[in-house]
Amino acid sequence: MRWINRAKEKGAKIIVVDPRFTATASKADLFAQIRPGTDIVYLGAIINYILENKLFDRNYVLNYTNALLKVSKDYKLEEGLFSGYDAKTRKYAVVSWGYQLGPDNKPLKAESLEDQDSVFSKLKTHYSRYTFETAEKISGIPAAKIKEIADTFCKGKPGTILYALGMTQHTTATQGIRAYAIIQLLLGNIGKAGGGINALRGEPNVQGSTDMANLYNSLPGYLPYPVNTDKTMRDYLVHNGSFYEKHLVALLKAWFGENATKENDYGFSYLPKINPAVNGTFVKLFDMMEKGQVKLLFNVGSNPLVSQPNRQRVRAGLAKLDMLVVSDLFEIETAQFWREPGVKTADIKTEVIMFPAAFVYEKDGTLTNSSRWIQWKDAALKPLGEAKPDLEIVDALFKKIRKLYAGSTDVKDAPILQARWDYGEEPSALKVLQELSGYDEATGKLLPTIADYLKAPIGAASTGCWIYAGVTGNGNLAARRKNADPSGLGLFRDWSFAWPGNIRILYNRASCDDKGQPIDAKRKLIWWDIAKNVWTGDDGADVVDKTKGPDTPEGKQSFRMNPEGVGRLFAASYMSGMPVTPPADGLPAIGVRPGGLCVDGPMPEFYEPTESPTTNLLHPKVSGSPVALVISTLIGKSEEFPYVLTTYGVVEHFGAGGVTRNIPWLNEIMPEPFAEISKNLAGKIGVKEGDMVEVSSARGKITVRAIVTDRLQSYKVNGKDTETIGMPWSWGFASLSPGPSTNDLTIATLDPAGTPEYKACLVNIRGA
Amino acid sequence: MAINTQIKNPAQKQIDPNKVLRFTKGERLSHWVHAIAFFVLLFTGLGVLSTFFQPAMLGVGGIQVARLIHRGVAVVFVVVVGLMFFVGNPRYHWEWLKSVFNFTRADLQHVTAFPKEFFGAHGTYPPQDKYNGGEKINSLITIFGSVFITLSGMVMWFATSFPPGLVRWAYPVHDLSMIMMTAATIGHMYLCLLHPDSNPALAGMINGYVSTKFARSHHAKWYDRVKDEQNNS
Amino acid sequence: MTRKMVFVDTSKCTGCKACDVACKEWNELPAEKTHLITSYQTQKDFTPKTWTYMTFIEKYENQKMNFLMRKAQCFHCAEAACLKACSSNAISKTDSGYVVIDHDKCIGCGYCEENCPFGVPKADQANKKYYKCTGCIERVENNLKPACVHTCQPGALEFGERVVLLGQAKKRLTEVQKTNPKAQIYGEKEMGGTTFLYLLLDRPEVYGLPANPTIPLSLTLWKDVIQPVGGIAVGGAGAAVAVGVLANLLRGNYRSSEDDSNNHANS
Amino acid sequence: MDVSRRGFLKLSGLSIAAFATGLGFDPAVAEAKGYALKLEGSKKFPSICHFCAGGCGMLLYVKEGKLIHLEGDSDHPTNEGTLCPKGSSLLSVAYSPDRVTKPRRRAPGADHWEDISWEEALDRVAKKTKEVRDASWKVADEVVNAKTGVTETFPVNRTEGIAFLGSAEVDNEESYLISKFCRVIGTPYNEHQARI
Repeated sequence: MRWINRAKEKGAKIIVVDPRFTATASKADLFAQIRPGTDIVYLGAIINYILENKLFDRNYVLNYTNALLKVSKDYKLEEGLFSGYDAKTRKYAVVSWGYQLGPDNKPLKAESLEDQDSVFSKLKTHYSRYTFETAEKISGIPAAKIKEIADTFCKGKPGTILYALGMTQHTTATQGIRAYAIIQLLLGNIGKAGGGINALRGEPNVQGSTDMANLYNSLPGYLPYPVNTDKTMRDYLVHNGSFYEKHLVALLKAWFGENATKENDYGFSYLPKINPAVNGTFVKLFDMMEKGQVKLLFNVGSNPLVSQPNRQRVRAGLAKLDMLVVSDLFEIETAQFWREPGVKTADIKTEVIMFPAAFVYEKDGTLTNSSRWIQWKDAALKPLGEAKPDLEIVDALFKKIRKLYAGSTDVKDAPILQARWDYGEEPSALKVLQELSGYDEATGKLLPTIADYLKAPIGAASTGCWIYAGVTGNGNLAARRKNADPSGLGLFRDWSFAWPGNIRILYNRASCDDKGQPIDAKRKLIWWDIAKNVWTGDDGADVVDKTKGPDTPEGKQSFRMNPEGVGRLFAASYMSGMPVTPPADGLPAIGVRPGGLCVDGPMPEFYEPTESPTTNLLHPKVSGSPVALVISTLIGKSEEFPYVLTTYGVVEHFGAGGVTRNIPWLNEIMPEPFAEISKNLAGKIGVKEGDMVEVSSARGKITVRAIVTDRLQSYKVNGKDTETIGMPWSWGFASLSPGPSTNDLTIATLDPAGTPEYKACLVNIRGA
Repeated sequence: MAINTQIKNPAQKQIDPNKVLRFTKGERLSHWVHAIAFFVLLFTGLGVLSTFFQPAMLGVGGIQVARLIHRGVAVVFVVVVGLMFFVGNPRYHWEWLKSVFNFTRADLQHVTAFPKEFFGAHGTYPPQDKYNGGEKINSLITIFGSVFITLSGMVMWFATSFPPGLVRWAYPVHDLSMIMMTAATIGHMYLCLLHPDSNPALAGMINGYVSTKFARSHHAKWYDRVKDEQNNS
Repeated sequence: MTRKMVFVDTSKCTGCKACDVACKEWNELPAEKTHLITSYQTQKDFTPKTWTYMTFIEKYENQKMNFLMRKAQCFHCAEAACLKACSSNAISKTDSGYVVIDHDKCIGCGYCEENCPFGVPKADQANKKYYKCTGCIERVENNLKPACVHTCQPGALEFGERVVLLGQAKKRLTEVQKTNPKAQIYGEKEMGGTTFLYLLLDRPEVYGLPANPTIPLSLTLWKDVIQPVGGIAVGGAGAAVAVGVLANLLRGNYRSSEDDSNNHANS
Repeated sequence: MDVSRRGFLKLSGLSIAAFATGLGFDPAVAEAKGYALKLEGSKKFPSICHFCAGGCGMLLYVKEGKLIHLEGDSDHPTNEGTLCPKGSSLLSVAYSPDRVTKPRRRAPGADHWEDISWEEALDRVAKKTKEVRDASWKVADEVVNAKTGVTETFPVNRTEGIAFLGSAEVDNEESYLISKFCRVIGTPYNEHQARI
């Protein structure tokens, strides 16, 4: 709010769209109460309005997006289903979502936006169904209000969008953000100071841990994860493009050192391969436990027994483990699931080991924030008692395991024995960070910058995470503390280090015109220095090559990480660099770079949440997302559970409350969970502020205090009166402030990326 | 022949003609309880009221002890004296009350003449009853002071049970009552201890009897009435 | 030190309660047991261990939600009723404008709490002493911002020279009044000008604040009339006694008191 | 009930005759007394807040090895010294009596924890890791070729029995080491909060 308030003082308009009137909403110029899970429909209406009224930035759309590229003739959307749908697997074959390719295997470009095959036309047709009136009927936001939002946002350029889990915890999670991206690309708000789409991410190092790929389907630096059919690195490159070769080899060098050689395919076979048919995402892992597949679970700094949707599944899964290993500061609910009130402790045969973890200020290391700033901090205190940093725990554990395998000649044990693992007797965080920063493998010296890494021949350099290359190349840049901001744009380039290559605003090439000069003189980020023939500026230039001018193909690319080099209004399936003639040796051809795919559609389409009080007005037959993965077995109907529940955090507590519920000061200012209901609903069920209410879903019920408020209003959906109930979810049975867990109620149903729909399910409520 | 106002059957007691019974045991008890309690309350109360007196509170074990004493003695101050109006032989208490509220012309004349008396000269006023005008005023100050200091004290003690506006007013009322009573007490003590003319009255509050001479000279109306009653019985 | 001021701009406050926590952290105050009272409010009043807390008022008018959040703490009045009421000179005012309680002197009489128009000071039942916001006087005297101001992330709290900040507050008011016509400054003149000065989005009564806070009449009457006049009265009585004794002495009454009384009675 | 300011001034005028009995009201103004700052003599450590991903700077004041105060880092461009309520409360984690300070073990079926040594804790986990890894080792997947319909065998080098949740709550170096640890021992099932 600090920066929002400041922007407001400088004349910015603040728009808040939320299922309830929040503290943030109280500072907004415009507030709209939305039915949870219907963002795409009102955003679609805004896209439609922009297109119909030509409010888009024409130059930007033409030059910096794929608006002109021609979409495959096979692409279709019928009755809510995109072409290529397989009802049996509930998955799409994405071939038809491609471009029409020319003989050079490059996409064909239309002459004008009006071309019927152009991305732009597809977009226009797609969203022509999204009128303000339809959006009102579905979302509950009055049509006039949506128009007001659209007008305000289109006028106030550059405009930025801040979002958090309210947008992503839906079965249409990715598509909601894609809708933002389309709006911002149309308005020319990406790559500019004051523009962009900003994820207000939740965890202290969620950016870093995503970069480090604590995710089953990626490797550090966003490298695609090898699948079972990738017998060799070449197979992997066929799937994923040659772009990743250098980075994967550098990673294998960091992991296996001199044991990763060209001869042994850089140890590619050491990597465990995933089965793409198996969904190994967070929520699904508990099914693997319940089915007896996973026997040993490590749980570091997370509290799934409180945080998982339909959390009864978590308890069932944990009880089937041989061993649960927990590392945390406090004795969180997950660590003591075996003594949750109501469970039969003696029947639970899971052995539990709990490691006392050191806290953030008790250890050296870096955290990466939402702006990709890698920030170093020194340990200020010794760990409390016998607590140890997780770095030491993992290090000690690995060394012990390696000892257990010492002397084994079994092929399966080779990765353990061959791994490069040398961070000292007592592991040093700096040494690990240096591994991320990257070495010249020949000399054993740190590579100074990411440019040096990129210049090095394949196999000559190592880095544990290529996007972090150079972070300690010239000293520990993450520890820099110069807070000067000469540009006045909040870049702070001498404060810590932003990946990649200390670029603060990504895609900043799009802030320049075709001559490479800043479009907005007040917000100059980078420019082409004609005299010196180089991209320069207040920010690091996000260009392919700093010496390639705006008149070169490389210098034109505003979105260099996309295979088209431009922003993608339509997320086409496309691999750049496919050779015109197939390789002479008969092997499959290798392209350069694939476009990022949204497996639930190339353009956002509105689908109702899995549990919804109504059917989809756009296509009643395909009401919910056709590719959502519904895990919960108990699904509620609106006749029995007529109200929409949306869940969220509170400012006073954090996540599953494992830390904050053990801080008395925070328990004092937010002592208990609650249910926020409208005065209408309160009157209907006969409760008043402060009364206890029982909220129930098909999966469970809990009793909490009611907050009866005008901040939630009844609204109409398809002409039917509807109510939203809001509940925070940060409580569990343990800690200094125990309380019922809202995730007893929520539904486990996932978007294709594995994000559960915490934000919308059906419930009933009565006085307790 | 002593005059006994207490015992209806005087024949049973030997009467000393040189003294007259002015205050019964009950009256004396309530006076002294009231007086001692007042001084304790004044002393401890001043400790709370003013930094000037705070060091003195060390004598009773500190200011918090003084506050406790203040409250404890306040109960004695109110309850014991109050009870005297109802237990034992309360007739004289009620007569005293009746008498002080019956402020006559003679009382007024006494009061007007009193300043002269006060400074050792001679004032002229008609014969006075058992309580002269000055005593009546002293009594009235005591009565009203006690009532107000009690009521305001209760409000202060149980401040949370009363609206803040009332509590705020209780402080000046309590303080004002104290000031009036203290001023009256100073005069009262002077008259009974240091004022040569009034000084003999002190005996009446100690053993109950005043000299017939004093009674005749200062409270002639009363003396005459008592004598009549005596003679008629 | 010159007069300081904390500007509490409720138009920027988001009710996050960080000020509450920072206050407790700096002043080493323990947490207390609470529950939700109304909206997101969990603390009803000041306590000896809660010197600042957040109040929440929801006012829904003409389909518009006014979600009013206000940080409550001692106002540090220029004309402080508590200071005036204090019986033991335990409360004093610094040049910088802070009203502080000296706990070595406080005897727990409670006059401060009852006379404060905002009911700020609260007694610790264990040691019978009164506690309230110190304004982080030791931070301020050492050129640091008060803990609450330091931590306020939406920028609703600002600390500085009173003359400067007051001007800024008025400028801000003009801006805020464009969207909130009822907005007003509270504390410029009230109680002689308070050190914690508010920009409120609605009338003070809506926030549960007195519209026109003053030193209670009872207190003025007590401290400025009754006590001095009473002092004169008691002193006068004492003086009269002294003169009386002297007069009697001069008249030789003590030597012949019996005769005098006889004479007198005869007169 | 209350008097206006003007009334107050008028009434104040009456107080000039205050009598020196100690009852008079003495308007005290504190003499500039030295306010000692508890931070004196402490060392400042900048750190990063451990709640959301904003990455606000914290400043820790450490005196004789003890954390005595924690506040926002005024030099930090993101938060300029400010902290939310959660960040403001982080001092209390340092010495919380509720922290786990020793490794502990809950035996199968037991209803209580027992403290164990680090050595024993790590040994137990390492042995269990080896046991589960060896028992659940998957050498190859069988995949049906979509074009030919033929079932082919592909080496996968994977343990099916171990999963690792973590973590967005630890430092990059730790996250990375967890990532590396999992893949080196053969488990791809490393997930964390970013997913949800």
